Amino acid sequence: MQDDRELLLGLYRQMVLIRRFEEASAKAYSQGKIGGFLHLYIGQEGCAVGALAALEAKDYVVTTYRDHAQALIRGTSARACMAELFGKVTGCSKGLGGSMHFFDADNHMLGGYGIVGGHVPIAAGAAFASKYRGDGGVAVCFFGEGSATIGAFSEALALAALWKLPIVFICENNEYSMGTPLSRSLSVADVSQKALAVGMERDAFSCGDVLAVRDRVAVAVKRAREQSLPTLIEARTYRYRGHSMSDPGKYRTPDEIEERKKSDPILNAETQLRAMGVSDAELEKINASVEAEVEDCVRFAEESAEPDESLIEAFNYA
Amino acid sequence: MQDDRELLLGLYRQMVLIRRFEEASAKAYSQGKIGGFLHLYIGQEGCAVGALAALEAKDYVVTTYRDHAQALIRGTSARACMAELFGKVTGCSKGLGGSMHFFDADNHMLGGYGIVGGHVPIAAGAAFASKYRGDGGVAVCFFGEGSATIGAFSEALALAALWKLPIVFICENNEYSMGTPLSRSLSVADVSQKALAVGMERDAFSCGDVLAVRDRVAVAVKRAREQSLPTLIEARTYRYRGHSMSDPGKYRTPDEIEERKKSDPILNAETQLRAMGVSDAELEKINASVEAEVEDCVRFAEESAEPDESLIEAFNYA
Amino acid sequence: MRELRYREALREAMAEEMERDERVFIMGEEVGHYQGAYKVTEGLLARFGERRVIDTPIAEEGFAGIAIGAAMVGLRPIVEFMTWNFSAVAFDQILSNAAKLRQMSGGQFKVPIVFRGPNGAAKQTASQHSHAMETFYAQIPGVKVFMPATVADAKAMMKAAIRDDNPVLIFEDERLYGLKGEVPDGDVVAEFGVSQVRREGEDVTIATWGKMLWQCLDAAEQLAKGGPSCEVIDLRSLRPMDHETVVRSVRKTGRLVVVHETWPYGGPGAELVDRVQREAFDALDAPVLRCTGRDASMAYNKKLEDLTIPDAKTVLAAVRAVMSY
Amino acid sequence: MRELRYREALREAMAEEMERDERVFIMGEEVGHYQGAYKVTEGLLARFGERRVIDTPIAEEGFAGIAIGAAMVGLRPIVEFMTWNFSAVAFDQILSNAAKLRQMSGGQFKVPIVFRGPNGAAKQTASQHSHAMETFYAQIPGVKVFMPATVADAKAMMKAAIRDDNPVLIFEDERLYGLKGEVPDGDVVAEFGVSQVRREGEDVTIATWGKMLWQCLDAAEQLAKGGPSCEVIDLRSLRPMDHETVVRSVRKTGRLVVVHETWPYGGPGAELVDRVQREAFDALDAPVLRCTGRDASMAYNKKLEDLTIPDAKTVLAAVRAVMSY
Ligand SMILES: Cc1ncc(C[n+]2csc(CCOP(=O)(O)OP(=O)(O)O)c2C)c(N)n1
Ligand SMILES: Cc1ncc(C[n+]2csc(CCOP(=O)(O)OP(=O)(O)O)c2C)c(N)n1
Ligand SMILES: [Mg+2]
Ligand SMILES: [Mg+2]
Repeated sequence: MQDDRELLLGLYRQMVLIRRFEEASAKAYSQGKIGGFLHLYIGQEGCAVGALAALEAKDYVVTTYRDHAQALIRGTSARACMAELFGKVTGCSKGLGGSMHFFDADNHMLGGYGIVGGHVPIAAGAAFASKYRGDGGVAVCFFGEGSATIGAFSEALALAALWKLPIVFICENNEYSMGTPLSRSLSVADVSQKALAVGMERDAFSCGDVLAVRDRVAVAVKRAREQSLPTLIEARTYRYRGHSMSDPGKYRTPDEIEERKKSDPILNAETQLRAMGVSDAELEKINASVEAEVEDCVRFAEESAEPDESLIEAFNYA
Repeated sequence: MQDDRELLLGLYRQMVLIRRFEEASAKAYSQGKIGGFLHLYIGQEGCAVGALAALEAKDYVVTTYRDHAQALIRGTSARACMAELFGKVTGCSKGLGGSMHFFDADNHMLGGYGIVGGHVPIAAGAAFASKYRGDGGVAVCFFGEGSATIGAFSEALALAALWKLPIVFICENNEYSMGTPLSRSLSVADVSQKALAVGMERDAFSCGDVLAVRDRVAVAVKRAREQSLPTLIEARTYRYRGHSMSDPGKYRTPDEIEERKKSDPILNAETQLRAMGVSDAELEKINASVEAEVEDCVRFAEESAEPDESLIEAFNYA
Repeated sequence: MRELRYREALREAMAEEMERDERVFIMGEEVGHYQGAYKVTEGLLARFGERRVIDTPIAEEGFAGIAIGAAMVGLRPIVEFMTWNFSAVAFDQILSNAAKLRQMSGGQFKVPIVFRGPNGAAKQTASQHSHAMETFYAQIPGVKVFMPATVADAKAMMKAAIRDDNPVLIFEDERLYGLKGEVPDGDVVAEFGVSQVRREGEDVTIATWGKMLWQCLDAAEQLAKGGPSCEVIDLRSLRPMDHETVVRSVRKTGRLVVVHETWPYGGPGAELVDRVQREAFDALDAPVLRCTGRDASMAYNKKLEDLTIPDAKTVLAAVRAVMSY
Repeated sequence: MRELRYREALREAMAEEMERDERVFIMGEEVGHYQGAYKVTEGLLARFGERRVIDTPIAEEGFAGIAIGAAMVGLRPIVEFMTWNFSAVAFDQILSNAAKLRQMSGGQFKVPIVFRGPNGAAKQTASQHSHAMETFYAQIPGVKVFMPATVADAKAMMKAAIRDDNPVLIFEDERLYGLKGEVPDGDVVAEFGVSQVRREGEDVTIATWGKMLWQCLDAAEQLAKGGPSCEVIDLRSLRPMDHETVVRSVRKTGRLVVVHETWPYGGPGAELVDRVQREAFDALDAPVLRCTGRDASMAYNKKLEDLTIPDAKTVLAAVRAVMSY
């Protein structure tokens, strides 16, 4: 129980950090300090935080353009993340990648990718490498439910199943692919059914309870690590914001959003923590430390230097 | 019964024509009269002949590079087919397409394609057009079991399921993809399981009995025509020859081939026809007429003119 | 003459052609209910219904192929790529099917289809979302390529593309969607392979296409006060490409700068240089110079992005270089 | 010096590098049990086992991506495309991932990977199987491109590609696999971006790459008796491309013909013309001419196929044309 308490406190802090970080980035975006696309994870925090809690440092993470959470969880500093959004050279991709392309080699964060589905084989490749080397590593790949129709996804799934790669595919089913609801992109009710086509293990659950997410993903991670077998998971979740900052999100009703907010993973975790005896003061302390961290990272990002012109060509070749 | 007898006689003739035609083409290939790739359908005749017997003239057919059978069945003359193999301007693609690219617009043969899986969306497009126009047409798409891992196939499947297109996907599972046996390309036992990923109707059967093939495909065609619903079929079959003429086929034992020949669709049909009271003389007459047709088409191909140099650019634009 | 925005001109052309011809329909991601990711198709769903304005799942290879199949049997699809970057996953469909079907069927099938969408950089969308993809596609025999730089062209080219019996690729530009310009009344349909002199000049020719036209005109304007007099040519159609207009201009000016956003290596830019040095060899007083995007993937940082693609300043530098030869 | 066949040279290089470096492995369709569709990988499965010689299902986009991911985390994959035509379905992986990963990660990741396979026409394989795909790939910053025309280069380039920390694309040629040639002893590793004069001459320079080298040498030989004296340059590496060697040669000869199999529009051929007219403007006595594949999809018929790609005869015609200018 004490273990769970400490664990949940940690996961709670991660979720709050992601949310505050992204709220700050939304603000900076509206101030014109961040450009390009900015896709927020707000509402979905339970998914990545729970899932990555099941990993070890040697494991690999690959995700989409909606990638801030994964980097922060893996250990990329809020400073490096915010600086990246600001396009500064102190950013986790030196200001070259931007919101969609957070990378952190040290923390085995293999990046955020902008081509829907194109990153899924890459994650399978990391799993392949772990198996090739026999290092016991596992790869986790996140993608949206809108990606479940694209070829790269199904090819990666087929190869992972055939070659028994140690990977966990996690579909972040947030019900929408831009403005397209599930019903218009998917001919089956549940993305995990894609596993049936390749004889892969599967699971499906909601992400309101971050500990439960951790536990369910841990089963798949164990299967990968110990039996070198892949799993396809559908993690049901919801994004409170538009697809990206430029999406007004008119395709959803306020009612729907309010309804979904009732299973907010952060609120849920607070309730659980209180039930475990955590005091308001303790929670406030966490929130205050997160706020300080976020304020600090914004300041750091503002004050950091831009990448030099020489970086335009510097990294095109090794 | 009389109906079945007439029907089977017709299908028998088609199967014999395909086999003799391809034997003649193999000979011409070894004489250097045919170039490029030559993929033979010998052994698999029950599949295309049975399947296409379930179609109407307005329906569309799309297939792979292993496409001679489909063209012959749809009504392209043996002359136009053989001339195409010989690269003559009298060929069904004017000698520009060759063995892998038989086309016949009049007979709604939308072609043989060389990129594995790349033709599957095209077939779905023909089905889409029939639905768009409401003309009651159905598309049938053939592909090998080796194509079941490629993205274009799964995208076409997903879209056909989502949009309820009138199409029948027929996987010609001949156990090998070039030298790769099923076990090394597929993580499930049965290609029709791919339908589970998209909630599509499916079926699976062997092709030794051409009438049975016709009946099973007819169910799917009816589903497409009347309910505008797609079906994925795994049609189990076997090719007696190598992947193409340049493949010595060392990956299979003679025993395996002999074993498979026991369910030869032509032999089977002969047995059935005899049981229906067809005399040896009648069968011989058919065989003789096929042989004459094949001899004639080879002569025609030999004597036909080559395409003029002007055809190099003539058809790049309409 | 009415004034429209570039995106409205595209939309109006599609709507008019859909009215004219029942076989024309549009498919792509978010083209319907969402009204288009960049609002090019706004209102079309309400007007033409779900049968003809079709929202697709994310499956570019699949729906590009479906459109090709539909075109083979008589329909006239317009396929929107949300951006041309995403066409890379449908590359094989365009290269191996759309471009080849007519030829490999011995002329039996036509593929009347339009592939369209925004192309090139678009304000810090970074490495994977900033390709100027015409550099690949213009090379393929069997397709035609339009690059509308003006509002009038947006409309006239879209109409031409829809009516053409071949696969036509239209490379639009997100940074132009809001551009206002005059559109002639009536049924104006662009010709393929006709470049246009957008500004007359005497001393140097600048040839370009797409959005870069505006950078070139800007540079020419700046030079008007005292600098060399620039003739600016908009290629408009990259395949077929009308280099003759450029050759004619070079016979007058003796100098040529080719300006484009896409990478420096190969592509339509090098192709134009090749043709002009061949056909205007004696007329050239200096080598043809190019002012291009840098040979690098696109950085997110705004300053670096701006430095990666040509602007009036780099065009000016290239003009000065060619003049000082 | 030993004599090997081109395919053996490729194989020997792969085997030597696999011996040297445990991280090197090869994957592709039929590379193992079948011994390679064109027998390039013959014997490697027996020698290195299934862990390092991996037969893949038909899923180019999937296994290209898997190789990229594996390369990011430290392995050094060799990916065989059964032919480069099929890489079109993996185009996005090469364009958007392999070529960009280092840049978009701010230099954190390397992608040491070799993509290889036969390229170009191959005796009547017709429309969809005859592309000379280097025309697309050489344009992409972030990749390197080798085109070995000789047996020695086949080996030395393969070794260089495997040892390089970038994605390297090797365009082989089915029509060269059986070619015999000398291979120097020892660990010879090719340099990137070094063209080579394959035959010296005085009157005209012919620059080419890949299989066309042999057609050019043939034409030069034919001209040796009485015709103009041709200097033949093999570009070898298309990205980076060493045009300086060509420029130097043109300073001597004053004339240049660029010969390549791929389509006439754009690509490395136009790129070379662009660079040479720029850097050898004053040295050129005639425009640079090109002798290229025709602007058309490939016909199956042998006569038409032969007419579609350059041969000694069309090279000769181009040389005569440039001489008579
Ligand atoms: C191949 C490709 N096609 C289209 C796009 C444009 N696009 C970016 S995100 C997106 C929606 C993805 O939805 P989903 O997979 O559900 O992920 P979510 O954004 O909901 O997390 C689309 C269509 C793209 N990036 N790549
Ligand atoms: C995308 C692509 N990759 C590879 C190939 C090379 N290739 C041609 S046929 C073939 C095997 C296909 O096997 P299968 O699908 O089972 O069909 P079958 O030949 O058995 O009828 C391969 C690998 C190709 N044509 N296209
Ligand atoms: Mg989603
Ligand atoms: Mg097969």
